Amino acid sequence: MDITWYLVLSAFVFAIGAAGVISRRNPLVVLLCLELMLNAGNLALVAFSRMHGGEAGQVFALVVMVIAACEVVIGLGIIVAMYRNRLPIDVDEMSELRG
Amino acid sequence: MSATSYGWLVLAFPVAGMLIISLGWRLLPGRLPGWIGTAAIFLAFLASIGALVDLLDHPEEERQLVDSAWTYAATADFSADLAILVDPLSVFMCLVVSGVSFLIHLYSVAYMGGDRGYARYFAYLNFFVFSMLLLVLAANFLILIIGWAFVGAASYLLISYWYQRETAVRAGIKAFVINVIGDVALVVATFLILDHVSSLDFLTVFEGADRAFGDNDGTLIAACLLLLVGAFAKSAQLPLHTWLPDAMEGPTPVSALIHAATMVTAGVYLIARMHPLFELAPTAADVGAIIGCATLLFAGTVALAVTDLKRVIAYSTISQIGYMVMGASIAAYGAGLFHLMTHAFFKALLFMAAGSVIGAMAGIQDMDRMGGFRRAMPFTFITFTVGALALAGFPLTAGFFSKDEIIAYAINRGDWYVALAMLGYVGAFLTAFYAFRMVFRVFLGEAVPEARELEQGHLAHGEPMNPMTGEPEDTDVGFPGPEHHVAERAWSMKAAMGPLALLSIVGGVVAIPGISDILEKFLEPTFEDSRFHDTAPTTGAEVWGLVAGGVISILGIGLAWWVYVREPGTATRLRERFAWLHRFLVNKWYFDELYEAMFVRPAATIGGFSRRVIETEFVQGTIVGGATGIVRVGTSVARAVQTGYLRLYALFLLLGVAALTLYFLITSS
Amino acid sequence: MSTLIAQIQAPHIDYKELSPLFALAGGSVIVLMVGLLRSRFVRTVAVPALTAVALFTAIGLTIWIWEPGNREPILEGALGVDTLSLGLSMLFYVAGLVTIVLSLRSTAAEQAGHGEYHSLLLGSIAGMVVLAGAESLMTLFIGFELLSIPLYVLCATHLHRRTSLEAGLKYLVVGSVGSATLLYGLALVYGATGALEFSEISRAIGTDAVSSSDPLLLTGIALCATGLAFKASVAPFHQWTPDVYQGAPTPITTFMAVATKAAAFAVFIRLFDHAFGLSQLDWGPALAVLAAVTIVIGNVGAIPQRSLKRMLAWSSVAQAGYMLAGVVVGTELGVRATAFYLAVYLLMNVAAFAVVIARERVSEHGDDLRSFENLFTISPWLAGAMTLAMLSLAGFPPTAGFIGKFYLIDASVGGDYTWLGIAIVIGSVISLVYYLRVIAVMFMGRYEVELPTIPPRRVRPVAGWSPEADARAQPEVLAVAVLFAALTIAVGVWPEPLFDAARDVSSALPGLH
Amino acid sequence: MTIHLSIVLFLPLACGLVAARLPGRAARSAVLAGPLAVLAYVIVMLVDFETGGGLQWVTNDEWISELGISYKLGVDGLNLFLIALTAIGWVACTFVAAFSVVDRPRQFFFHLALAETAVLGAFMAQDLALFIVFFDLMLVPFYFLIGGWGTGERVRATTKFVIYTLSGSLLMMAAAIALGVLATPDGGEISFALSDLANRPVAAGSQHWIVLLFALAFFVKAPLFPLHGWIPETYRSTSIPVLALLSGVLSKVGVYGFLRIVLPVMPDGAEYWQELFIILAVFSILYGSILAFSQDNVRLVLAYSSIAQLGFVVLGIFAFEEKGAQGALFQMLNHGLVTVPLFLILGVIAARARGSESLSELGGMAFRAPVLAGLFLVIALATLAMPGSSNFVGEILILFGAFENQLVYGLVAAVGVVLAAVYMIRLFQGTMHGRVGPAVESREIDRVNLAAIAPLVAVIVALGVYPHFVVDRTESDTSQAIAKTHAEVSVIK
Repeated sequence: MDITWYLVLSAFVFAIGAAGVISRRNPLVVLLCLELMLNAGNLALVAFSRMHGGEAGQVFALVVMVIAACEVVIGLGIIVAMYRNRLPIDVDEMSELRG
Repeated sequence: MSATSYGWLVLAFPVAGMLIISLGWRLLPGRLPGWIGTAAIFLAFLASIGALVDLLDHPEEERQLVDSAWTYAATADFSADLAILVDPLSVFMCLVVSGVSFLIHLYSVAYMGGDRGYARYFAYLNFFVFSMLLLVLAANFLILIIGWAFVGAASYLLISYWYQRETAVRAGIKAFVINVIGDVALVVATFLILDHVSSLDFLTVFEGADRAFGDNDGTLIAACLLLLVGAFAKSAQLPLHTWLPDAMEGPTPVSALIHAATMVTAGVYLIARMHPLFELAPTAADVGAIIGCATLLFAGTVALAVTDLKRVIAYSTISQIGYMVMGASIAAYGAGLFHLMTHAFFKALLFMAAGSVIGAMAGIQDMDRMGGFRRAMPFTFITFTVGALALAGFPLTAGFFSKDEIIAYAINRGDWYVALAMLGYVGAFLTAFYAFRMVFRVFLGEAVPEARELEQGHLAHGEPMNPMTGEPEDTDVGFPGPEHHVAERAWSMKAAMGPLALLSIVGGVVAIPGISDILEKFLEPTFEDSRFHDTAPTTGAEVWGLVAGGVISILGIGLAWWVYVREPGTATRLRERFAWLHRFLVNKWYFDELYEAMFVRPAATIGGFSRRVIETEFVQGTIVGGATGIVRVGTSVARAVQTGYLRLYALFLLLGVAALTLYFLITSS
Repeated sequence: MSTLIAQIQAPHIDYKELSPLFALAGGSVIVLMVGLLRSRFVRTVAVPALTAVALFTAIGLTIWIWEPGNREPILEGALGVDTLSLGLSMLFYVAGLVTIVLSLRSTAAEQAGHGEYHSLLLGSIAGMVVLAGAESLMTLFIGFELLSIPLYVLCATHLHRRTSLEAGLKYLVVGSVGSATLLYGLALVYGATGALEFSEISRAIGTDAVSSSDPLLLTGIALCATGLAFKASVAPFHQWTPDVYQGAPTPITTFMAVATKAAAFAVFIRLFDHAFGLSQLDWGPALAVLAAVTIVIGNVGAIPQRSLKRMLAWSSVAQAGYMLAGVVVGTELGVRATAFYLAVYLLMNVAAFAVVIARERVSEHGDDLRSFENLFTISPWLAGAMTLAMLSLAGFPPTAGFIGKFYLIDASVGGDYTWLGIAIVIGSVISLVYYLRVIAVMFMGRYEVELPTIPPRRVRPVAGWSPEADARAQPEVLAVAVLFAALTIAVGVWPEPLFDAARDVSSALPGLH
Repeated sequence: MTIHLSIVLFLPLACGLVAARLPGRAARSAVLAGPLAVLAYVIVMLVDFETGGGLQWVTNDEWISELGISYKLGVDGLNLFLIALTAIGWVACTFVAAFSVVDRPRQFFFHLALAETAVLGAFMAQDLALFIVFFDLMLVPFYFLIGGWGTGERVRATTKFVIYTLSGSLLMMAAAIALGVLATPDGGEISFALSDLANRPVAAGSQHWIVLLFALAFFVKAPLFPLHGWIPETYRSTSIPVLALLSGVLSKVGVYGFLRIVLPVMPDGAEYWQELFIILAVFSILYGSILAFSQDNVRLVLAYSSIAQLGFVVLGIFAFEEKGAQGALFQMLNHGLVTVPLFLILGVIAARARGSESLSELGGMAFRAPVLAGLFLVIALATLAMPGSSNFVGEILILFGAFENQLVYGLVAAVGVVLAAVYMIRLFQGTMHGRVGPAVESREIDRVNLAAIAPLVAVIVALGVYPHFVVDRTESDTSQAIAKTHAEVSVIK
């Protein structure tokens, strides 16, 4: 079966994630979208490793999952810290630094 | 001691005087600076005599001695030494210059007494004499130009000697700038000559000239015309004459020395010195002759109308120099230089006498305010009259012989030069008329209050004021200072004027047609290479010329007598009758106005334009402003994008990605 | 069963070469543990000391294993060590040490807990080392994230300052987008070449299988470039830089400014001049354009800034542009120049940031330009250090900055990118506006800045500010500032040693012409 | 005796550093020690100088082998007198500054000393890169000197000055590097030593733009129209001693670069731009002069006059003719020698006019200050290239050189001589002559300034009497410098 469809799918996922990051104001949702983008990468990796044969790509994908998890954790941590400081949970409110 | 070492001495003494006076000005008491200056010039005069004597020992053909002190500047084909050329011409000039200068120094000792800048005055004066002597002794173009510019500077300094008078300051800058124009012309001429003859030394150039240039060669004509420009700037010939009348702002002795006797005749000297070149470029020489002639007529007419005593004499100077230039240009070198000498005598005399009168008038120079000084100041009257006679060319005075010899030459040259001669006679008539216009208006007629006071034996002390504008001035601005002097009361002034009066009468003996030709003979070595020996008029012709000239001058004097003594009202009636002409002449043919409109105002306008438009709009606006403007725009863009919204950041990031990817794909396919 | 075990043969591991990494990892863990102890002494003295020890060990080990020439693998197909990675790791270590010193009195470390703070720092450094030594796309990504994730946290360690959290969040989100892009790019490259190891990739490119202008490959390269450009804050992926630099605690900003950039360029060099070396003709022009754009944007962006940290952030963007030029030309000279400039860049920025820290802790205006007014009269040494830093950044002789720029221009001209050299020059000219302004403020008293600026914000003093506290209260910061300023001069006058180092570094990439 | 240029070069800096540590009185003497020692050294050089001996007292060490930059110093006819000028100028100005009240004196004198080292370095450097190093280094002390001790809009002015100059010199740096790279033969070691570059010709095509960038830097420094935008503000707000050096000495570094670097190394490029540069020069002469006599502020009169003067220098250089180049080099010296005292005198005048520097408020000073007037007069006459001054020799040589192949441009330039007379006399009269100005309370010149200015005037006069002293020593090297350029005769002539 042709690799192209996998790629198209992963590209779609990537795009959806990107769109989410751009359009959503809630940091939690933004984090989810980031996950989507990373996973798009994973999908591509797996697909390619399947195409080329050999497991390197799949191993890579596993590693990425771990890393993605770390990122989310950090993200959540920061969100919690914001919450503790009674800061609005809204990415657009966090725009004091500019210019 | 050789002639050249005398030559160096001639230069050394004035320099020494200048340095002593200018460096020790605080220490020297009273009139000591004056005496030092006078002594220095007297020594220079003696040295010139020494040079003369030594030169006469040499055989005729070896009377052109060059001596060089050190290399002044030498690179590539440009090489000039600090060298002097001692030959009859230069010695003759040295004698005239140092001699007259000495007398004028003597005069100044008393005349300037009591002026605040006494020491400064004599330092300048010595500096001037030095420069003038350097000019006449120079052995190459570079040194000539240096002397040339130095006399210009000296004249500038002395014109605005009373530097707190606005008029004096303006006159100074005018004179200076016109002189610089002359200098530049000389520089360019020098280049053209150097370029072809590849030497700056006079003798070498004169040697090589005819080989380097064809007859009437274009370049040579250009060079000679440029030399003429230089000469005219110095000698106040048309159209560069406007500075000389204003130069009367200077102290009267200065007018006598620089603006009558010596500096202004430098142009004549230059033409005489460069005669080998001019003879190769007759066209240029003719231009010189014509302009000289035009000038003498123009100045003569103006002198008829002007009422400021010093300015009348100034215009007569311009006119007389016209004669000399004409003479030198038509190869009448001897005659021209002869007139130069006699003119130095009587014109200096006239100025000194005028100075004495002005002293009596407490600084007033307007002839309309003068009259009847005959009895009050007999000595001044006599000397002034003598000067006037000589100026008018009254038979047997010095001026009589010199002027008419020039005209005789012109007649003898034939064809259109005769026209010049005729115009010369017209000028002579005018000269005679305005010369005695002065005499009659100042000394005869109704005695003015100042004159009567002086007869009572005390000198007038009017409110010190600017003789030109008539606005009052504080006394230390300039003449008349706290005290001022008349010849009758100051022996040194008498001592200076006496000899000059004598010379004005008998000065002609050095060249009386058929009787004596001392001058001709003496100058021979310099001009032996001249092509125009055959054009020299015969004695008979000269005698006829003299007769004609004598008649004309007597007629002129007679007319003046008729107008100003016999029928006093005539002048006013004529003025009313020919008001337009009078206005034209009084305004000196509107030359100043013309230049104002042609050069001064345009320059100012351009300056203003550049300052306001080019400088602000282009240099600051376009270049600087443009650059900063671009940066400003960039800045505001960068900041506008930097909104602080991370969603936008993400957006831009992804857009960047898209763009980059697209670029890659496009280039790859 | 036994056959099964026999089939798995562990990859060859060279522990000697790996030792610096161990030092860092171990140090990180130990520090974290020690940090748990309650005693104040332990937290404020022992922890930093231990961190420093770890770093010094790493440095020592690095020197021990330093040898020019081509690389030998540590971990088969995952990690390699060569002078490029080692040389740049040195920069990371130094940056780390500096950060420790600068953080001694910082409230950030207080609030986050010294243990965590320092161990995160070490972790991030370890990430950089991995990144610099990465042999394959996978390790590259691991290093990339290992370097980033601790930094996300460190940015936000000023738990009670809104801007700090904001910086953290922004960095996290935008950073993750960057990493995702990078990942996707890596995936595509993998897809195009079928290999993860750089050596195989470079071998694959150009063979008939994969043409050097294969769209898939190029898209991958583009995406990788984006990811790295993001870390190196190359325009148009720079936008996070000013905000994060300004929001983060200044010691961390210092660390990010010098170390992160170095790491990013390490991998830039590795990936583009080694792995994708053969398709340089394709990506060269694109990156060149990026470099030029970066230079311009960075410089014009810095002009209106009143906050020194922000200004330095923008300037760091510009500097990234300069260094990118060295990468673009893809010559050995270019690599050398870039490496050299990275070192110089560290010196100048550390000096500058140290002064900023010294000021912001005592002045009520924080890092605003105002708190530098007449600094020379208040503390000549600080002013002197700042002046040298600014002059060096602006590229005046006889500072290191001048030599660095000279070197870069030399490289770009030599690599037929003369116009890029001109771009560097023009950028430097623009940069004078803001660098000189700082000097003017310090020496020539207050005056109004001409270009449009953001209205000055009244920042709450970062550390416990009291009127009587002043610059001399923090000798270690002063020392760092003066030391590094002095070094800029020293290198400027006698750059030979650094040149030798740079030559070694470039010798790691024998493929280059 | 052997002369170690490095000593001459770094002596001032050393003294400056020492002075920065000493207490007041001692500091002053230490400050003066540097320039004086340099001056002494320079006098020895002048005596020792072997005419036509090419480079002398050469120091040549490796500096940055990696970049092919060598630490090579040397003196020949081209820079001998510029070094002398630097020494003299610095002595005079440091002297005046040392005896006047300066706030933060140590800092001030340190920068002054650093500046001298930088300028000397720029003149001595025989390696292109080294030249650029010193060329840029000059800006640092002057940035502080103008910004820290100036008046009025000083910071704005100094920033503008530095940015203007550096934008020029950085482009020059790029060009220089390009030159070095292109000149390096395949497999050869890159080198910026001028002697090497001169023997490694670069393709004419690349010479064109390289020369253009060099010219940009030099013209900004000189300055020439239209790159003089920094002039007005800088001149207005710089303190007098600094300004004297800025205008008298620094402005020469650029044009010197033409003779030292551009003409010998890139003759084709120079020829390519000859026409344009000559036109620029001539225009600058006229433009500068015209602006000079339409200014009211005395400083600006001098500012624009120096534009005109340097126009002459450039004209002389690009005439590609021995006399011209010779005159240009001589004129650099002369202009420096008159400009320094002119500005010092300007300072004296301002001190007697309650700081006013506008001609409309000045005047009539000669009345109470004849000595001041006398000195000013001599300098003014020298400035307008009065025959008998060395300026005249320089100018006439330039003009002759120009006439040789570019007659028309030469003639236009000659007009500038007349204009010079106008603005200098106007300046002299406006301050010294006429009615006593409203702002003036005239006093005689003070001892310090007299001690600084009188020797300079003496030098001016001496050179006027015996200019061959300079011409003789510079001749051979100047003709060397332009030897490679063949001036093609312009159509008019």
